[in-house]
Amino acid sequence: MSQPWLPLFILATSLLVAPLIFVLPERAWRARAVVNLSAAVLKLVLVALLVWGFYQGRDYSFGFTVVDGAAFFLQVDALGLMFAGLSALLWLATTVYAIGYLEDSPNRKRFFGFFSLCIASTVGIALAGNLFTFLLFYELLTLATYPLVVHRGHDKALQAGTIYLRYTLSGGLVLLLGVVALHALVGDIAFGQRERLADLGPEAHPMLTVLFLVLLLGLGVKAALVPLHGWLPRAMVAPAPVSALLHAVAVVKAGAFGIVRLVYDVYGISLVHELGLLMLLSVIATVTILYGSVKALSQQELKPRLAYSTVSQVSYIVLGISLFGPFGTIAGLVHLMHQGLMKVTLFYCAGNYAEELGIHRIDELDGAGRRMPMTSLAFTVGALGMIGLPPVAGFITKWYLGMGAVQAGMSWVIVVLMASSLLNAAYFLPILHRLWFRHGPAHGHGNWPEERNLGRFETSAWLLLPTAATTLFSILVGLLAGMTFSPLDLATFVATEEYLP
Amino acid sequence: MSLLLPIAVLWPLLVLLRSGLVQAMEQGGMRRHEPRRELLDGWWASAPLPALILALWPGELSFALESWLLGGLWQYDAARRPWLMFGALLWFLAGCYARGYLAEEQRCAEAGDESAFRRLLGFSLFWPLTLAGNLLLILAEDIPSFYLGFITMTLAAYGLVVHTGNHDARRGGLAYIVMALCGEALILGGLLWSAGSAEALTLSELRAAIAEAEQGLWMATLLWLGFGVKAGVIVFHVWLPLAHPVAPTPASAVLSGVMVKAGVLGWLYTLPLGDAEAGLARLGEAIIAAGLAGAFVAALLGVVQRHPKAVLAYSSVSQLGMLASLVGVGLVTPGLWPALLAPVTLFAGHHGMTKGALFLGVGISEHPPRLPAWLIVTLLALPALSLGGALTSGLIAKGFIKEVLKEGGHSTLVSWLSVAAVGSTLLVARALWRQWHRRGEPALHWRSPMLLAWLFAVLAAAGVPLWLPIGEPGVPWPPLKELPGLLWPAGLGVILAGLVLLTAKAGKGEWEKFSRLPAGDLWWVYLVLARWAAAGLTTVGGALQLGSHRVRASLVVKERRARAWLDDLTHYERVFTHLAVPLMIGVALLLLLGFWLG
Amino acid sequence: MPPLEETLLAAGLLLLAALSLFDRHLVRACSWFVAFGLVVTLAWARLGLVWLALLELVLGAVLTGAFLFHALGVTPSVRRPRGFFAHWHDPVPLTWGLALERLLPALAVLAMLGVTLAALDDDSSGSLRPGGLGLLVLGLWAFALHRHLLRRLLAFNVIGTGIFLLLMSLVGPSAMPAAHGLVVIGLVVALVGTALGALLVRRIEALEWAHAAAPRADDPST
Amino acid sequence: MIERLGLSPLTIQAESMVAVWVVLGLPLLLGAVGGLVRPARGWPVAMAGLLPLLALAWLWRDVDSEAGRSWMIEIGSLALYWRINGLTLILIALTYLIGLASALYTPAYLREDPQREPRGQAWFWPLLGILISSLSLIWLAVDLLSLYFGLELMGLSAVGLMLLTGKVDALVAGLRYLLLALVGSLAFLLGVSLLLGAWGRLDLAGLARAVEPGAPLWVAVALLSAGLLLKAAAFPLHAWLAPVHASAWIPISALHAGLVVKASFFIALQLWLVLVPEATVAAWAIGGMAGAAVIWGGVMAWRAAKLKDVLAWSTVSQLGYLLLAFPLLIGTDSAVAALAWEGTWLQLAAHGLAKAAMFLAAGNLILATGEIRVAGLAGASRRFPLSLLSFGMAAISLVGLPPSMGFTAKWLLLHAALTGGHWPWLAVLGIGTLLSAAYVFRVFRYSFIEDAPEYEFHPVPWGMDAIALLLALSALLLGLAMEGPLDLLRGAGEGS
Repeated sequence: MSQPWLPLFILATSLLVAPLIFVLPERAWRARAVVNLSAAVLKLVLVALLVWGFYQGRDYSFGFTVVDGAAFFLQVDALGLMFAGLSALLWLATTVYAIGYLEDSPNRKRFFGFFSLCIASTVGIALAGNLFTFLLFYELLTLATYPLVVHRGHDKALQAGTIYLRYTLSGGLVLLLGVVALHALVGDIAFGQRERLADLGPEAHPMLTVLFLVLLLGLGVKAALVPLHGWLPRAMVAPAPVSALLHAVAVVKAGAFGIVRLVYDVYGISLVHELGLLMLLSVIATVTILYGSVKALSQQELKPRLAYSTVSQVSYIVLGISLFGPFGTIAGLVHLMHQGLMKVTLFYCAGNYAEELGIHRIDELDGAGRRMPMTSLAFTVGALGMIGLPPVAGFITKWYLGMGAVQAGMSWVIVVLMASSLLNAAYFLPILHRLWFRHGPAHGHGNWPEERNLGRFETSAWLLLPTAATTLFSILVGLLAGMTFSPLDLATFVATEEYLP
Repeated sequence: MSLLLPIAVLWPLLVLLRSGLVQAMEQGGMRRHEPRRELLDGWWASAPLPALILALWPGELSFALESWLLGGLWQYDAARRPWLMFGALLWFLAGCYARGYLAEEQRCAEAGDESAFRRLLGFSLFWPLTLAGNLLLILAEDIPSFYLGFITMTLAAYGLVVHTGNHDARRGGLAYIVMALCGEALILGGLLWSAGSAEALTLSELRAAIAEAEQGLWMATLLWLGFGVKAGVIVFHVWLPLAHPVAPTPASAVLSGVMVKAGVLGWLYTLPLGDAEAGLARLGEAIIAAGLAGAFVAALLGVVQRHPKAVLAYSSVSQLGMLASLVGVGLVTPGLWPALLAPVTLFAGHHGMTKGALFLGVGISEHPPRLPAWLIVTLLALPALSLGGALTSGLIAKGFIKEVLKEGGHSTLVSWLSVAAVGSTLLVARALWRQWHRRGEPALHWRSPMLLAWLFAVLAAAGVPLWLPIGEPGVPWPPLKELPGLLWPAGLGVILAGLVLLTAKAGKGEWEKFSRLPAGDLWWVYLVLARWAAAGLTTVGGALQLGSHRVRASLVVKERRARAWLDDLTHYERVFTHLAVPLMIGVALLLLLGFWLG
Repeated sequence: MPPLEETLLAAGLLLLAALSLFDRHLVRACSWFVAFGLVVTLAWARLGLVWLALLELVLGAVLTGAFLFHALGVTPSVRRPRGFFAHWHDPVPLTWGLALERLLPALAVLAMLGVTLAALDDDSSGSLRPGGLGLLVLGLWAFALHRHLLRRLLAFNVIGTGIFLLLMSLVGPSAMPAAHGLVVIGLVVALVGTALGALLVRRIEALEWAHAAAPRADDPST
Repeated sequence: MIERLGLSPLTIQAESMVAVWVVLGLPLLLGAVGGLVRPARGWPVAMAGLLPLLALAWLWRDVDSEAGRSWMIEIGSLALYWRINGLTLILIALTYLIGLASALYTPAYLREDPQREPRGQAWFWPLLGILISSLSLIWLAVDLLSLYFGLELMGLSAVGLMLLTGKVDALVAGLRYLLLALVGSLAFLLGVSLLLGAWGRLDLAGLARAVEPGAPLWVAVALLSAGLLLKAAAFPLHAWLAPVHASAWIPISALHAGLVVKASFFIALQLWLVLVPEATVAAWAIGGMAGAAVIWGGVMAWRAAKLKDVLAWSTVSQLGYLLLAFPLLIGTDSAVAALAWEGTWLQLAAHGLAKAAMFLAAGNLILATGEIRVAGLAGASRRFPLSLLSFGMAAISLVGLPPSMGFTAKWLLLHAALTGGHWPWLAVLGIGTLLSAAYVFRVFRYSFIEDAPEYEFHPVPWGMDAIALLLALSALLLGLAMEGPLDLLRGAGEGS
């Protein structure tokens, strides 16, 4: 039985909230907060309902023809569900965070409006059932994030916004060309109809290879694959919640998710393997991982360091899917969730430091663990997770990546993992050392750059609560990875579906 | 009863949580005017007690947890029992000792000294965390839990090493953490590779996997090196002499007594020792060679150290080198391993307890109790001689090992080990000598927990063969006729030490020249290399940065030029305005041409 | 061999058109244009297209002429133009090189039409067709050459007339109603266009005048 | 694709004739009434505007039942040929929509405009009526005489509307426009004359049967096309466009950019499909012009300093997309042509709606800030979010980002180009997208500046914003709901 309305409702919760927010006056922050939060909670509930229904074996799909040969098609599968769940969860957390973060700052209406649109597009990307629909929301995401990136409105932000657009619009164009070409070749392919391309036979392989590269180029911009990553560190000028969302779910992840879709649901992993493109993917991912880490090491400011860390980490997903075998798949998919949780935590923390103490540079963090223990603890958890240490979520990824690498016969990937772990440690542990073991203003040496006492606790509760929640989640999904409904479980489910048809 | 397993691991964490909460309440509440609560109270010291109780449990336990990581499986069996027992015991003793050792800081903290309070708080939090990690790694059977325990212990111990926060402590901490992380990376690589090759989730599967895998040699090498960092294999040993002297004495004791044993435990857990199919004999030979080299080199380096704890650290390196060579035997002669496991365990337990007692003794010699000096010296010398293999547990352990090795046909190794024992004796003699030099004024009350813990440790160390449950056949007492063979290295060591002492007395200045060698030997080489590498990287990075800046700048210039060019181009718009009609006719002609062409 | 009067008519048309397009004196040029319109009327009448002749007389000659003179600001009482038409000559100096260059498009159109007419290959013997072609070329040349708005309007009218003549010479009797319709619409459009242009020219001139006069007003010395 | 134009067979049905006359005449009538009454408020206009919409609905109901029809009207010995089909209906509906929006916008605009010209108001309404009627006639007519009449009427009324501001630069630009429009009509007339002379008929269906390739046909079509392209502001004949828009009234600019230039394009495309359906090389030549238009227009829009100039140049650029219809429709196989056919009309509608919305939104911004430069928009996003939002949504369609109509149109065009293997047009579409993004986001970039000096500003009435917003929304959201109208386009010729 097909129930088309639930995915539509889920899309609508954030899509329709945007005009509502635009209509509310700028000063009605209370009403806006209520609207935002209730929509976010509603979406989470609906997604939970969807997950439940999906496990019951219900089929949710919705579609109509837009033009001949291209349909708007929403469909729910395990992979999309994972991504939708992540975005719904993080939307709630980030909304709470943003309400606290943007207190008393101008243009909040605009911010929250586009913020909702941004999430709507992300959920759309998650639920998209074919490449056309995916493209639709993918481009919408670019548009919705631009006002968020330039939100501050100063020169640097505008510059970053311009660069962001240059990259993403060009990428979107390339993607559009690729998708159109695919349509011209075989028509509309719903995600999961892998046999369509495989049936074309070997004479179509050169064409398919070219198309794959074109599509990869288009998606790689958002996924920040080196050398298409230039926009990401610059986009750091955006407010912290935006960076958090941008890095954790929205933009970067949309690109990675697109690559996952491309490899598994459009081409099918066996076809990609047959075309010999997995090696290329893994090499790109490796270069990105190492380059991102090295660049992160040379950053002196907190957010750019985190940004380069994202460049590096998102490629774990690509690396995972490039390892031919169920473990690699699981690694890639599960990292989609894990990286989101951990990175969002780190960005929340960076935002907390900036808001409460005015800290932007790493060397200003000396002794901040004393002043802001909760935040610093959260940061520690996130950082350890990024290095890939148990029990934080990152370990699970690394474990499966390693297993997948061996399974795929690419043992050299393990060396990459080791190097990446060391590099991650090299740029995160000094921060932790500064936080906890150095003496700073909290010990009576010097002053914080710009201290504001935002709340009864170490900082405003609006900021602290989401941080704590995502921290807890990042630990729990790692520690209790074996539980049903955990990301690992979902990823395993997807992978087994993929490999045992 | 299998709940005892999680309780043993979780109890330290609960203790940690309690300390954290107490601290948070003190910070949050407006209770600053009241005296601070005691941080290292009885509850805190009780952290290893459940583990100790578990170690006394006679049966075997297993505890599975589906949803834990990738499927948790914790086991408590005969092989783990001795490790858990001496580990938990030493942790407990060191904990009690710490309450006395840090009493001064405690007083300062209660009086309102912020920095003392911070240090103490850190100690009170990192101690149980390290303990929990240590216990978990002993009890874990699934690889993720094992790795979790190992990494938790490693990272948390950093907090213990840098406790004092001074320059030396930071340097020691740096050496510790850098080496530890290199080790972690190697371990991770080895674990992933070997586990991936057979989709293994438990340690026993892992061993089987390595034995079967084609590249088993490389996996085993990675793992051996990775754990070797912790176990102080020569070349990787540099952190020990740097970290031990700066850590608080109880922390040094557990570091050297238990935590470095985690490396040995790692070898035992992951290497396919005793598996005839494994074909890792060449690795085994390399291990034996490296172990013996470590034993000798560390002895040579150690005797010229000045800080007693540094000397003891080198002694640990030396002893662990011997232990490593025994592990190597397990790979070279797999058939011998079942027999060798018991003496190895005994040796590890003996070394753990004895080294613990020795380290605790350093604190005692710095703050001697009000007891007769001869008694203290005797008590200090007892574990020292034991370590040299002359008395009690050391004698028995060495005898046991020799017996097994001789039966297995490794007489050469026995001789080498005996020679190495001379070095060990020299080292402990040097340590005692340095302790004597640095002895403090007797002040400690004889009922202080510090003293009691030490006394208990000394006694327990002496009696390790009596209580350590190493397995069924039990510890064979060396027959009397073997005694000379066993005792000569210690005797030779003592004599040599005496000679050196006399020489030193004769010409003081000459001796000092030798003592210039700083602790951590190779570390300084590494540091220089690292500096060079860093400088090189910085240069390269700077050049790249400059290059990319240049490229970017030139791109910006080009873009500006392009824009200017475009702006210029807009002037041509006038042409279109003026020539509209001719252009129209031109278009018509063009189209006509097109039609004509087809 | 076309009848003599028709040839004369065509030649007169061409001559008048050339005069109205290239006379340097604007009022005179407009006058020549009115004369040109009258001759066109004659031509239509000669072809037996009485209605067309009448329309041409009213629209093409009288009203268009009136608008042109209005644009110049010339009325029966005021004989000299004012404002920026006070200088009588074309603002852009004419040189032979420029003139030849601007002749090229006109010649291109001529060539195109020549090819077409040759291909159509009907036995038209009237001199209207060469006359029309000539007017077309003259008008196009003038249009490309002149920058002066009024002259361009004149040129436009001449081209239009040329096209009408050409059209009438081309169509057979069956298509005559449609051709009539086209010409009538074309005439009206030409008139409206001229009228709009003339009014615009006047308006622009008035505004420019006011604009130029404004700063002068507050300076008493000039 | 010629069958989709619905040229034949001839059917005569009286009742739909009435509806057609009502649709054609009502705007004229309302325009005359408007000229007399000169409404100062929006609501009477809205009430009156309902009437033509009702008439259109009537016509739609009459025609929708079948694929389309065409018929002959005899006036004396003159025979005129008209037709109605899905395409015509969509275009008339578009005309009415944009016309109505402009009409609704005008009273408020004139109230707000500080430099209004009271004399102009009286002329606005009749001219608007004439313009809309003539446009409807152009969509309907399939003989060259009616088309000539409609074209001239439209051109002259458009010139008249453009001149209403009465400012010097407007007049100068208008005069140039007038002259070029007249020259364009002359070229058109010359071409028509040649056709008439050669084959003696003007109805397209008849011509389609009668014509044979050769110099007369080619010269005639070349002249016709040149004249029409001049009127359609196709590169390199676009020079008159930007100056005209720079000083015209905003609603008139909206109407002009949205509809008027497209009428010439429509006629040209129709003629090509009928007369020279296989002229590939010439079509590629137009494709080359299209590419140049896209690039030149985009670059000029990007570098333009004034907001209105940006929009005007973007019209030049977007017309380039439309011109791609020639190479994609002329002489291509049926699969490519089918896609390009839909893409072209969708692009026409998308650009019409989006550009009209953009002009209206830009007008709001200009009125509110009193600044005509793009740089004057600094900080506008905080002060006039609604206007900027309308502008933005329309801009999305212009750039061709989803889910707008522009995207759907671009999708179809790209699909057509790829299916046919026409790589150059892919490049044109790609470059056009990037350039349009560049000039659109340049405007946004300014609007997001936070530390801008506070200009004097007064917000415009909400009604003006609402009109722009509705148009923009339709451009943005209809992109996904295009299957119905496209079906109408497809079904247009299947009756034959």
